[in-house]
Amino acid sequence: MAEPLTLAENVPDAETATARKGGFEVRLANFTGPFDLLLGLIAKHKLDVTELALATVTDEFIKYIRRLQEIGEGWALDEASEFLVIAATLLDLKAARLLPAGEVEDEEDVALLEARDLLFARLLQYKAFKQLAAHLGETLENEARRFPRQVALEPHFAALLPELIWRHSPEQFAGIAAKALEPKDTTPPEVGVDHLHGAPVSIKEQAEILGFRLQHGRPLSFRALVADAESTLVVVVRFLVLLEMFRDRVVAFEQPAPLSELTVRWTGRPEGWSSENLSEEYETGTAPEPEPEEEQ
Amino acid sequence: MSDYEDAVAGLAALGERPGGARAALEAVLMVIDQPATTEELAAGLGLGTAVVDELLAELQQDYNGYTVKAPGTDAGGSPADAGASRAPRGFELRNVAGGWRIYSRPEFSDVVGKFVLDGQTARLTQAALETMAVIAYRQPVSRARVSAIRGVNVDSVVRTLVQRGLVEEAGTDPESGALLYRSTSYFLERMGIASLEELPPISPHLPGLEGIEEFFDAERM
Amino acid sequence: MSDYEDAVAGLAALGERPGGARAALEAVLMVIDQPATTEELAAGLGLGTAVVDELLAELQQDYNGYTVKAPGTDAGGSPADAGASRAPRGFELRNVAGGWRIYSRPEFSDVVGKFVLDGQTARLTQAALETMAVIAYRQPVSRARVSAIRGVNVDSVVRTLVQRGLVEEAGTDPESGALLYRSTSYFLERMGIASLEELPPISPHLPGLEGIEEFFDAERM
Repeated sequence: MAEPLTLAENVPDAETATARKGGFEVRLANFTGPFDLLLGLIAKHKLDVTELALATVTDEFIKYIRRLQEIGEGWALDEASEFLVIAATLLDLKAARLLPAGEVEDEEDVALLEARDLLFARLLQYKAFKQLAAHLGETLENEARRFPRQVALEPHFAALLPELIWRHSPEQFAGIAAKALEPKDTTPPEVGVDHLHGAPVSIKEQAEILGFRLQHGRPLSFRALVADAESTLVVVVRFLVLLEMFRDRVVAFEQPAPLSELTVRWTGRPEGWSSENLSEEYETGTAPEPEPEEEQ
Repeated sequence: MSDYEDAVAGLAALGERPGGARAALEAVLMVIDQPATTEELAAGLGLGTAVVDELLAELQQDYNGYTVKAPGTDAGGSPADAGASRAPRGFELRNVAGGWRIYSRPEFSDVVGKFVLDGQTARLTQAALETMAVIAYRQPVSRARVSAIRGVNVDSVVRTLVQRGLVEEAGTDPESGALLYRSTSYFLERMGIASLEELPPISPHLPGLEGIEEFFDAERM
Repeated sequence: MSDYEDAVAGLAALGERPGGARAALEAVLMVIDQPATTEELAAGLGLGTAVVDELLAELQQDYNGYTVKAPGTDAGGSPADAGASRAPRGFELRNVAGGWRIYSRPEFSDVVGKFVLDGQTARLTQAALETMAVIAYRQPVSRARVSAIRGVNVDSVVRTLVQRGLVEEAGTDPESGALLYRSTSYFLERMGIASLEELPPISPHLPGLEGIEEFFDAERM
């Protein structure tokens, strides 16, 4: 079985990425997507899946993505869409990171820890497929050394084939050709977002909505804050926003008992906080124009 | 020869020809240009599938250098060479994609490669291999699901795999309406395996992920 | 291997492989589509023509049921089976018009013919027709290119078209080395036109076709 973590050697150092543009494409060719890179980074730091190391990996990944961005010309459309996927993954990561380590009495905490486990499960799953891909590659290569006998029919058998019936006029034949040569996929190349499972939701936008409501009103229950959410995704994003705000110490949570109503209270000074200084990793990383996740 | 009497007549006639039924099977194997199932071969020869299976196994051993019962004799091998091991032939008979086919022996790939321009296929990229692996193990599967597992958009890679004939469309998901994909029999051919069951099991590669599948399904990834 | 040292090295290496030079020759003969001359075979194997001629004669006899010197040994046959006569194989090695090729044995031509003709139709399938159209309008063109345009693997369909005499090989692409195909004069005959120029033009109703081709080329994996 191939050890996929040798990939770590191939992980580009974010520092040198800007220094030498020449090697840029070569390094890009060394990984086949964010999960690949993430796996490599994790291997490089020899995790132990600890909060601290997770943060290192997350930061390094974001740093790497930013460097790529600064280089500029490397941002092809598919890479941009890859980034959208990894941004969603990092949201999961970040959500898990925001939790105080070790305190798992609370059921929601447990749920969040499971979310983190889920992310690692996804990475492990990807790692499994990577190993299987290596197996496929080896097998295909070995098999390519065998050549099947697929010779033309011996002339005396070919002569036995029924006389071909050909009833197409040149015009009809041209029609078939025109249809066959027609581009199959008429949709113009664009960033695929269907794998994002639902309409993109902007963290920043949701943060503005929540910030406005909390700063200009009394404490609100989480239920009330998501009452107008048009989809589950919006609920999830608003929850993440609240976690962010909690980290920035501008909100406080009150929950009298597990699973009871969660009340959110504004504790920060209005001028000291804006949606601009929030979760910049998520928002600034999506430089390609137009920013797809900003579109509603 | 669907008719019983025809079949019997065919069988009798084959036995009288030089090399018998075994040589007849060999003759047919010489002209097929894609794997032929035991059933197809049996129907073409007017023989039962059990007989053909036995003959195929004999030929396979014979080509690999193990002397089996002498061709043309119905009972037992000739004492002279029964059981004697010889050098293998330059070709082999294999069961791939559910069918039988003659291949040149891999030891001579360099030599044969000089003569066979055609059929040489470019190697798959890492991205294509990973996508192929996910489709092979999760089929039928949508592109969105493959994307979720690989963490990247796989649209163009899947298109390439379809063009290469390794992957094909397999209807739509009844719930989401998404196009589903599966591996083709050409994929099995290229892998040199008879069926998907011969792929190595995925479980040893997934440490402690029991129940994770339900998670992913629930998440509709 | 045009170089003498290479040839010698090749010879030595072949001898070390299972079945030796004879099996190597067999491997080549089993999969080549077009008959090959002794010279071509000798050059490909890195052997002298005299050696190849001798090996060819041995194989020919072997397939016909005469035991010759045991494969894999350089000198003399094993005493056990030298000279013993066995049943012939279902195939034979023939020299037709100066080229060597393995054919099914004529004694089984009825069985083989039935097998080959089973399921053959007088009409081209839609897939074959579309592939023919792409080749006719884009010739000379590789199968990979046709696959890219049609979005499916066209290998077996192209083989059918070649078999039907509608399409033929037209050299190799200087860049990729891929085999190129073109339509035949038989195709013109069946279309009832004197030359390809008489094919109705189709480009007017195909906006942006050039773009799509670049797209596929850029994607080549």
